[in-house]
Amino acid sequence: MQKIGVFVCWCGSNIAATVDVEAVSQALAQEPGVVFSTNYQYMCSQTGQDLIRDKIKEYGLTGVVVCSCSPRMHENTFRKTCEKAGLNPYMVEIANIREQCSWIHKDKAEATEKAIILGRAAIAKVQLNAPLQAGTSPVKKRALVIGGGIAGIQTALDIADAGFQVDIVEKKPTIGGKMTQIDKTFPTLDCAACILTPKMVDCAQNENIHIYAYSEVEAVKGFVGNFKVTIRKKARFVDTTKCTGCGLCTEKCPQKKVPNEFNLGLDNRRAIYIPFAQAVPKVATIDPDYCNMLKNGKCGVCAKVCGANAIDYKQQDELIEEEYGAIVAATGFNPIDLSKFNEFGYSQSPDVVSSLEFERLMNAAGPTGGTLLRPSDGKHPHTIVFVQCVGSRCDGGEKGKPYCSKICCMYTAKHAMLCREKYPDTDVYVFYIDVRTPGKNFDEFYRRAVEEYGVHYIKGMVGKVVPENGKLKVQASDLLDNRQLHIDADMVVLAAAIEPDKSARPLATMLTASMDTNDFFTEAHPKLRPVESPTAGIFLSGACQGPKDIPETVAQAGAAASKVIGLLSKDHLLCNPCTAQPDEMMCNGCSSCEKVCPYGAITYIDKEFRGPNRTTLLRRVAQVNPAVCQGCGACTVACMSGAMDLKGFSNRQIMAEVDAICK
Amino acid sequence: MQVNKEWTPTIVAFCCNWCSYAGADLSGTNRLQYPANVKIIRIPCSCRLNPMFILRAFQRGADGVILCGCHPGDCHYTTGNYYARRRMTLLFSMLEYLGIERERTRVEWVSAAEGAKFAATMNDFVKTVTALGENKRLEDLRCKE
Amino acid sequence: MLMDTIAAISGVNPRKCMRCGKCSGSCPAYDEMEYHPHQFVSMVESGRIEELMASKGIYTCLSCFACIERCPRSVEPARLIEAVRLAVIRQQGKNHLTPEQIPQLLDEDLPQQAITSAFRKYKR
Amino acid sequence: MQRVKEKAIELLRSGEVSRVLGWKTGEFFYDLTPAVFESVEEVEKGFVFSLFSGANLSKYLIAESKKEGKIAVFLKPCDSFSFVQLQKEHRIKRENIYAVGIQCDGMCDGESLRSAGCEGMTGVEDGESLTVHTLYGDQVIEKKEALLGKCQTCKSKRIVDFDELIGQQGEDVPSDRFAEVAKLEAMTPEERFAFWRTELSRCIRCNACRNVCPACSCEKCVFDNPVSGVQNKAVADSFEENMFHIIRAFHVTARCTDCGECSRVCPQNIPLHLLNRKFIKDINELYGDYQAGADFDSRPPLMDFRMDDPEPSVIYTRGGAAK
Repeated sequence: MQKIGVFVCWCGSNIAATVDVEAVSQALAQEPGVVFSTNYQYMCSQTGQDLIRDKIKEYGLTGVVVCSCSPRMHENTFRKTCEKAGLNPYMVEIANIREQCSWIHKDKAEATEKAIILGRAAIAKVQLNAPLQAGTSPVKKRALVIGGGIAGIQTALDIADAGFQVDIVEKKPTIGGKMTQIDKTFPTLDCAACILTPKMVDCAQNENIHIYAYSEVEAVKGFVGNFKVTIRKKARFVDTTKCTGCGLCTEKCPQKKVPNEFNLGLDNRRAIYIPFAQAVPKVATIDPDYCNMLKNGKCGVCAKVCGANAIDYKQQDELIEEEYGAIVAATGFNPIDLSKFNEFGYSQSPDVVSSLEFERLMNAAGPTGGTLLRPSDGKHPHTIVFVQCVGSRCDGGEKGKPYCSKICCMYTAKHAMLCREKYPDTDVYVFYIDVRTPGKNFDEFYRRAVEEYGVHYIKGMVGKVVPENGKLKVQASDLLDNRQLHIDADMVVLAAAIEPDKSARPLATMLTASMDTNDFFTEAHPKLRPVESPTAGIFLSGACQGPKDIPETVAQAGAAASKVIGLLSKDHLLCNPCTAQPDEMMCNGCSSCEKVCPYGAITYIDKEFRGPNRTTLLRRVAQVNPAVCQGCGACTVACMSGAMDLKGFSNRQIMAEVDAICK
Repeated sequence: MQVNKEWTPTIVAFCCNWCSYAGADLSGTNRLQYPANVKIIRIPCSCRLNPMFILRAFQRGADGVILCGCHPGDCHYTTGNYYARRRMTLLFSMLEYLGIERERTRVEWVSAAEGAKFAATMNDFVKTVTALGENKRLEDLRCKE
Repeated sequence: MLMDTIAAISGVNPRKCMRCGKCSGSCPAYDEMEYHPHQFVSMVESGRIEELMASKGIYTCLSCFACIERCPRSVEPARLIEAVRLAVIRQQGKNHLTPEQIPQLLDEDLPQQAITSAFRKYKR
Repeated sequence: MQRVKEKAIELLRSGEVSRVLGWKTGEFFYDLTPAVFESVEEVEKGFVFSLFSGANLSKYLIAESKKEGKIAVFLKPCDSFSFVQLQKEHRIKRENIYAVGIQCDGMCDGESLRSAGCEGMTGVEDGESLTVHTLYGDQVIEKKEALLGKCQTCKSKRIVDFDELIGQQGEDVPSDRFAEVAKLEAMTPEERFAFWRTELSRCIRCNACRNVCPACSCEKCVFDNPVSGVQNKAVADSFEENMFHIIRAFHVTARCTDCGECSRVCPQNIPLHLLNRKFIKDINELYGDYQAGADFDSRPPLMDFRMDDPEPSVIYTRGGAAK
């Protein structure tokens, strides 16, 4: 039997004016198990807390009920008070007689009666409370960043800067991501490579950062503080420790007809290649799909020319196991496939390009050396039509994405402005639905494109693009002029919607991190926890969480890093003690609980039990990892045998409250 | 039992800790009245509500049981209320099928900001249950003095 | 009331329109029209349906369905135009054309598109 | 029918299995009960597969498949759904089981024959209609009249999982199994309440429904567990009759394959399957068609959700739940 103390708070007149606190403390003194009951003006004051502490010692109380304001207000205060007096903090229950009683009722008799009932329910619950210990789990002081774009780079740099080890896993042969393909950045028009490549070099040189380029995450096990990750390091067929990145092999390789993905297939590369001059790590990679030596054993030119003897045609994929305390998803985005938008003629004419392809055509390191030339005939375009919102803001999955891709308005303004600046003889049209420019200096930038550079912004949409006699016949609407336009364009640039990288969905499954219907990672709270996944220890950086421009990505990357640093700076994690706990004797091993657990906290093991007649029985039983369980209780209801129960909110405790209230 | 006292129903309200319990607190902070026969039990999430608790409440003399949780999509535990929604829908449908008045059970989504909605919900629920009268079809006579 | 009728016949919701103008950009009969496809949607949405019903312009739509194909918001103006036409017919209480009459009306010069449209329209 | 027994002997003789789960005669020939046979002799002596082999054997595999050696089991189409559902719930060790699927045209019920006026039965011959031999001569009964309740609304002739098949693989068949539920739904709440009071008040808590149900196979039932808060072994009043059956039905929701065993074994003839079918009907209507045990990888509806699931208030407005 518990020895329970009841402490009724007046809260000045907040409670005492409508609830007869004396009557409440007297009535509750009669309850079974109650050995002491009193009331006081302000229980949360120092004197009030001292009172509780003294009585715990004086009466040897094993449970405390405080009838006061909402537990959301002072539950922690009173738990700490009791802990100081040597009582387990989870032996405290609060009866909410202010917010849910005195403040909502006027009739004193009624409110007093209700306060007594609420007190009784709390007492009934305390009777069944058990001391709970918040467990701890150690933290592996190493972070994993998945994705080596600007988001991953910034996150890794910030974590490394705080003195923690961090690994970057990047599936491409080099880190850098989409930003390496971009020419200039809005709204300042500074060169993307100029601001990004120093960061890439920093990553390579930072001794706290290890880059697994050309690698992918294969499996993730464990939980916050203790993830075990398997990384597949794909075979490059080049010994990265020997390769000096001289690039001789990439000049001598006879296989010249490989579409160059860095330039989005606008030109070709060799079968052995370094994606671009500033690649990090700067080592060559052999493309096994095109290499003659790997395909039919006939060539070997690269091995002959390599002075460092780095070529290794027998290299195999390598599996690396590593432990991490925190994982950051920074898997980024891709433009959507435009081939289904037949009306714009993307598949019919090489002169209809996506905005990212346009970036490459404008870039000094691109296929045209920075001179804007039409892909079809290499001539200068004189009329360029930009179409915004291609595949964004669509209704229904078939046609495109329901969301606004956010970055297109600004980069289209940038493209239009750069065109007019470099080639003042071009006519530039931008067809828009809305121009969205919320951001520092964004609207000013867009206005400059219109006012200073004379870009024709037309409110309306292109209906169709038909290639005809070397021109692109553009038919569009001008909604403000209420007319239909027919433009003979030389180039059409489509601002394709962006979508999360395809690798994000399988990764989310491995991480048990939730995703929305568009495959963007979900944040733990849309306002207050925007860089954390609901799954503890998983953080989000960059466009994998939603469309973002570079400054926002960098800001989020820094925020994610600071959350990781906060986690890694702890030696141990204190776990919520109100977690689910299965009774193994009753567990059916049916996996129902596992299916509803949002955190992947439940696993199964085959365990030996004593059977009848001195036999042993192997049974499949559930195990809850208390470091991962957040205590929602979904599993307790999914469990039909009642084997799964929630500490602190057990079936018996809740039923005891029900009984006390319904009596 | 007092003789002259008008009968009022006993209502048990299960509120999730993160949204609805906070919403109930807010209706208190704003001094929004609702009848004293509503008693709130705090559970971590709407998905913690076991159908057995509801039946137990009816057994012990409750006249109405209401579950309040975060709005779908806003669950603190991301998915709890989606499971609760299916469970309660099916359970209530079953009670209805057994001929137990469906108005005695209800689910309402109340966010931490919806103090007014909480009070209005409780007022309406008490009114509905009062009109139904005492719970006769799902009671345990031994539990009534 | 009229708006409900149009919604029921067309099965589309004009409120989903985000005024992108792709319908008017796609329309091959744009210059023949009194009201252009995007205006049509906005007029239905704002309840100016009588004006549309009174306009001869509603018959200039070829029912080529380019706007249906391309509308990113599933508003599909041609369905609304069709619905308004039907509303006119229902109001007058009789059909201008029965499917049986169509074969007699076919002649060599009739554009293929019109024939296809007629079949699409009356197949149900 | 003889092929089934032959198969049992063949499997034991070849050493493919060490035990066979089948049926044996009880007090009367129409009163078959599940049994485990450990030798050819035992099979030859006691194994029966007849028109009365209605019992679903899958549940016994929970214990039997964990024992040493392989066991053969005979599964009718409806039994195979339970068999798969139990595998989905990791309750049986598939590698210890040799499953023989047997096609079925419906099983008969001795009780039905008796109430059709057959006294002193000595045997039954299958055919277009049944020829019942009795001490007083032969009687001819339409097979339809003698079918078990669950067979009258057969939902599938498909054997979901098996190692070997006797007879043809079948397909899902159209069934009006929800008609009775719909009839109840169309009643007023008062009528429904009266109906269920009449039925459930007969419950004697013999736990036959629980013991036979393949879904009711908990290591320890909540009703037997003193810490569950709902422990109760005998019904004392109307509440507890309701409580037990509501909770039991809820616990098997979306796991019940509608094998109909609960109603078959109820000594008080309470139509318990109508509770389970109500849940199945609701799930089909609200969350899309779902058949427990029909496959290995679908997610049970109660362990799943859609963002746009109907709100619980749907039951106030839905057709069928007429006031």
